[in-house]
Amino acid sequence: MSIEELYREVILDHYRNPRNRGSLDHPDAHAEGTNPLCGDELTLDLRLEEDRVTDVAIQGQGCSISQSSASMMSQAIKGKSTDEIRELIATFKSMMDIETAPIQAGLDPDRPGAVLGDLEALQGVRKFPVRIKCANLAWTTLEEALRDQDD
Amino acid sequence: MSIEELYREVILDHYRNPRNRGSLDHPDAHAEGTNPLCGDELTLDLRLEEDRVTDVAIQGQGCSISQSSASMMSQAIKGKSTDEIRELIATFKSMMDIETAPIQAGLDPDRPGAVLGDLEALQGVRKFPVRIKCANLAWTTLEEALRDQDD
Amino acid sequence: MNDLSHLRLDFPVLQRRVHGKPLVFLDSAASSQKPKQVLDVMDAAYRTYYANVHRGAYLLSEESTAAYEQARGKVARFINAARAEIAFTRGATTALNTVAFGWGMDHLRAGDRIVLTMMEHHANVVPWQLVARRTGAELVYVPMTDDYRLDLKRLSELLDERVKVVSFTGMSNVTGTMPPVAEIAGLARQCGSLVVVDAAQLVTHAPVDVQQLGADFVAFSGHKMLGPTGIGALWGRPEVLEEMEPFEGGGEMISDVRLDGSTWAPVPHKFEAGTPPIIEAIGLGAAVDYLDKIGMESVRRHEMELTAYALSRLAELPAVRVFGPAEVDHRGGVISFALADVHPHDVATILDQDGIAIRAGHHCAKPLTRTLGVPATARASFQVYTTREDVDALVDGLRRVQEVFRVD
Amino acid sequence: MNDLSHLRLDFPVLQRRVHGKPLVFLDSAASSQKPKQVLDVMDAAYRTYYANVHRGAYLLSEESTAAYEQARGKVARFINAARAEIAFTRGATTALNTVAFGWGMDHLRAGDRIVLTMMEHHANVVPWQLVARRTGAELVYVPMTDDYRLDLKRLSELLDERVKVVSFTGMSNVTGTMPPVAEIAGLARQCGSLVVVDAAQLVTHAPVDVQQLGADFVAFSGHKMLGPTGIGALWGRPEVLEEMEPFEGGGEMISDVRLDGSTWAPVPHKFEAGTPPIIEAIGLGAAVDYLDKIGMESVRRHEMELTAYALSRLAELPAVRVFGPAEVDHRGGVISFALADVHPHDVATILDQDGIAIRAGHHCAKPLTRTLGVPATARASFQVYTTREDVDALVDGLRRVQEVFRVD
Ligand SMILES: Cc1ncc(COP(=O)(O)O)c(C=O)c1O
Ligand SMILES: Cc1ncc(COP(=O)(O)O)c(C=O)c1O
Repeated sequence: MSIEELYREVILDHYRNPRNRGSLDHPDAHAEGTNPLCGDELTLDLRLEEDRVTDVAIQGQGCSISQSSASMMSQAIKGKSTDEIRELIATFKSMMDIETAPIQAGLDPDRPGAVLGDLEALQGVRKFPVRIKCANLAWTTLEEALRDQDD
Repeated sequence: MSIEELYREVILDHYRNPRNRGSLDHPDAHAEGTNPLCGDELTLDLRLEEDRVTDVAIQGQGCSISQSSASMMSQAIKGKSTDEIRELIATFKSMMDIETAPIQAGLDPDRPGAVLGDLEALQGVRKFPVRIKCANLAWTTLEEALRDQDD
Repeated sequence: MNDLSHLRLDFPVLQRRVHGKPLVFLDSAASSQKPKQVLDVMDAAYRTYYANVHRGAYLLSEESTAAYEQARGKVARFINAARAEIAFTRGATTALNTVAFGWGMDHLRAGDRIVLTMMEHHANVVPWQLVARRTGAELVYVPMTDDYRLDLKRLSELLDERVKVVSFTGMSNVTGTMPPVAEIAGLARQCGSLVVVDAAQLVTHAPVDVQQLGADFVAFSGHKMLGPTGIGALWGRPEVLEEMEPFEGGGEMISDVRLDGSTWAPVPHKFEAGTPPIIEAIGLGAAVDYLDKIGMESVRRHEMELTAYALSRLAELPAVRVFGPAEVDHRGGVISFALADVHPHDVATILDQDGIAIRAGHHCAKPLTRTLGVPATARASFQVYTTREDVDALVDGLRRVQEVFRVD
Repeated sequence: MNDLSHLRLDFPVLQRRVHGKPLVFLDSAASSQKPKQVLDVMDAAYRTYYANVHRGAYLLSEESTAAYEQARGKVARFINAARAEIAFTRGATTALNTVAFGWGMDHLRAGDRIVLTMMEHHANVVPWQLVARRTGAELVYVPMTDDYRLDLKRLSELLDERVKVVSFTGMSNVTGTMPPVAEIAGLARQCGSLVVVDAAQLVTHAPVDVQQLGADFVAFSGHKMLGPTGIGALWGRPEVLEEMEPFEGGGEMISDVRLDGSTWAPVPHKFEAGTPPIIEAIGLGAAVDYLDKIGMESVRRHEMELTAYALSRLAELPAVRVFGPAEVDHRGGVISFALADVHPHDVATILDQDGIAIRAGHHCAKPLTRTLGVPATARASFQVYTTREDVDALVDGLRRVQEVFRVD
């Protein structure tokens, strides 16, 4: 297994040029996530209109995996309904599940799924189990934000 | 090495029939000793007249070694001057010193010393190093009582 | 007959000779011996993958962390708990101090009562005394009955709204008494008290299921259950662990440290300050595997049979007086006794010359020893590797003590 | 050149291959590897004479007790102290908590000041925060200078009669900084303050002589100095140990236990509640023997040479920025660094693929990491078994990181 499978071009790009960076005034949903063992931190603001994410802003610091995952996520959820987002979360999580991933969600490397797009670049993380929590940070924070919005 | 070398007749006799048992009213010197690791306890009262022990009383509980050592000590010091007692303490302690004992104080088993009398029955304790502190308890308490009297 | 004698070969130290005689080890309640299955796991861990746990960004640290956390899972399963409910500590003593200080300092005040029993080990007395002194709470001790059982009638009379803690041993390390833990826990919880079980002996002598005990905390040590020294565990009910303060501060137990204050890591890490006893936890996991393989039901059966046998053989010696319940279903394999007027230290010294290792003293339970009216007791205690032959050797040895001390 | 490379063969784990590559272990500051001389002593103890210590009235217990107490003597001699001045603890963290709680709770009050430094490990911050919260004392932190040294000028300005404790590390586990301990202790004692030295790193990287340090307490861990996990030590000035309260209550640390209170055993047993980490202490004794045989002067020389070499080799990579003093006589063999904009975790993961083990994170020193202005650092750290080849492998590995991340 070569290290380049983990650090793909698109990941480095999102790490160095994070999308949707910043914060929103009076966001409709907000959450903060940390990975206490690594120190990675993430703040997520969402603007929602009629149950659809119209804007998203992210702040934080951490490794290329956690930060690129957040950046790609921010792109993937913009414009989506919360139901679609929940589906996306499930698909992403099952991709990150070392046990079930390859056989689920059309994630067979030979049959790339349609849903995740760029995010599929994070597949390589599965081979580095301790880094999975880095890739997941943005997504657990997103779940938290959706719960925040429900309240 | 047989166990009978440790538990000699005279030791069992002093254990079962301890001499000078009890306490003195208004003793001139008093000390309490404990062996925290075993729980052995000893209380020693001395009556002194012109620097000479005229009466001694002992209370306590513990194993046959600590109690017989105390009983034999009480007999040995009665009537002796404090200087003689200090000498006796030194002789006893050197008998109990595993490193120096055999060559000191006339304690070569073939040349029994004159000073200790019955107390020489405790020589066997040397072969049971953990029990040496039992044999010594009465003597460290005695030293303590002499210091008490000095104050 | 539930024969475990084949296990003896797993314990290297049992091949030892003492004063020229084969070792008869009857001091397992103080600390058990370790099977090679445990020793080999620890040694191999140091030789092949040792590294500090957590935070590691390299393979050895991942492997160490996985082994450490797997051990936590094993210990949890052993008492039917969840992984996050187990905090590793240095031993039962530290676990009990963690509860007394971590819970007690914030929840006890003047007028509150802490109920202990007369048969507690110092580990379950002194921490409460220290906390009582700092908080003004009061200690109350439940007495024993004449047949060495816990006086449940007195206990229920004592239980009222002033009682904030009931902390008691699941099995006495002196009399072997096993009080009915679930029943006591039920009574105590009814009056709103916290329930703490000192399971240092219990956990290695009988099956323990925290779901059935009804306690809030259960404390035990690795070294008494075939595991290494330097490790123990505190099980806590999740809600209670959650709101309780940590006992020690340091690395690994924090979520954030700022100059003016800190926040805590999630349970159980909040209670594991600093580098934990890593290899010791892994060794304890191996000990649990070993006990699981025998089965704790089988361990208990073995001990009941052996204890019954020992009690009947000791009854052959009229000079021997046993301090403990006569019925083996109320007691474990720990037998304290007196032999005529011979002091326990003398008993132990004479037995030692025959290679027989027993303990003599107050067994870190001075209040109990005082109640028994003796300065000390002699104690023989059993483990999975103890056999009838060991008991026979003890009885022969005691006959020899009688000879030396001329006891009829 | 002070060549210690022959020692490598003593460390079984160094034969390990990782991801198909030979292991290059550069995380010794988190925990050191253990020589077979230490592992063999521990394993043999369990296999031939293990029993609980103290109170034993039989041969195995005598042998265990003797080995345990001999280990105390070895540790004492290692830092030029007396045997009774060493209390065994679970590690440096427990040792520091023992001081903070055991001494602090009775001696600190509102308005008092506890002086720490910005480069402390959480083990020397959090216990003081906990005690400050309970006593009302205030924490003050001495800053670092621009060249990663302790700001002694600020320190002496801070010292006044309000200062009751000065507690600081003898060697930073992040920057490697070694402040002048004796000088600081002298200043602090002049204003009547207690002086506590966190020697968790210092003790394994340089000779320590408590007679010259001028401290009241010195704390350290076994697992960082070639010894096992689960053990550490607290050295204390005898007068201070004498009057200080114990931290934990339990067996072995008492002189008497009555229902209404207890009295303490003599120092150091007062601080060793319950069954101690027996085999771990014996293992630490063996580790001290091993270090003594090399000689701590020689260890220090080896590390200075290796650190100088590593700093010069790292200087070949313009993208690498080292956080720590440049002069090796003010620092030990712990090198924290950043590589361009690559996050330390990514650095560690890429190095791990080449078998190179370094640590990435805040190293349990969040206040310090914040001061450095980075979320985390990468850290390579050395021990007696570390060689120039290890450093060369690190530099090659970092070149590979630059390739993967396209750093020029
Ligand atoms: C400077 C320093 N102090 C204290 C500690 C805490 O030591 P332990 O985790 O062994 O208790 C460490 C170890 O990480 C350290 O490096
Ligand atoms: C009933 C009981 N509780 C607590 C303890 C204390 O255990 P440790 O010394 O391992 O901390 C013991 C061990 O002697 C015990 O028998």
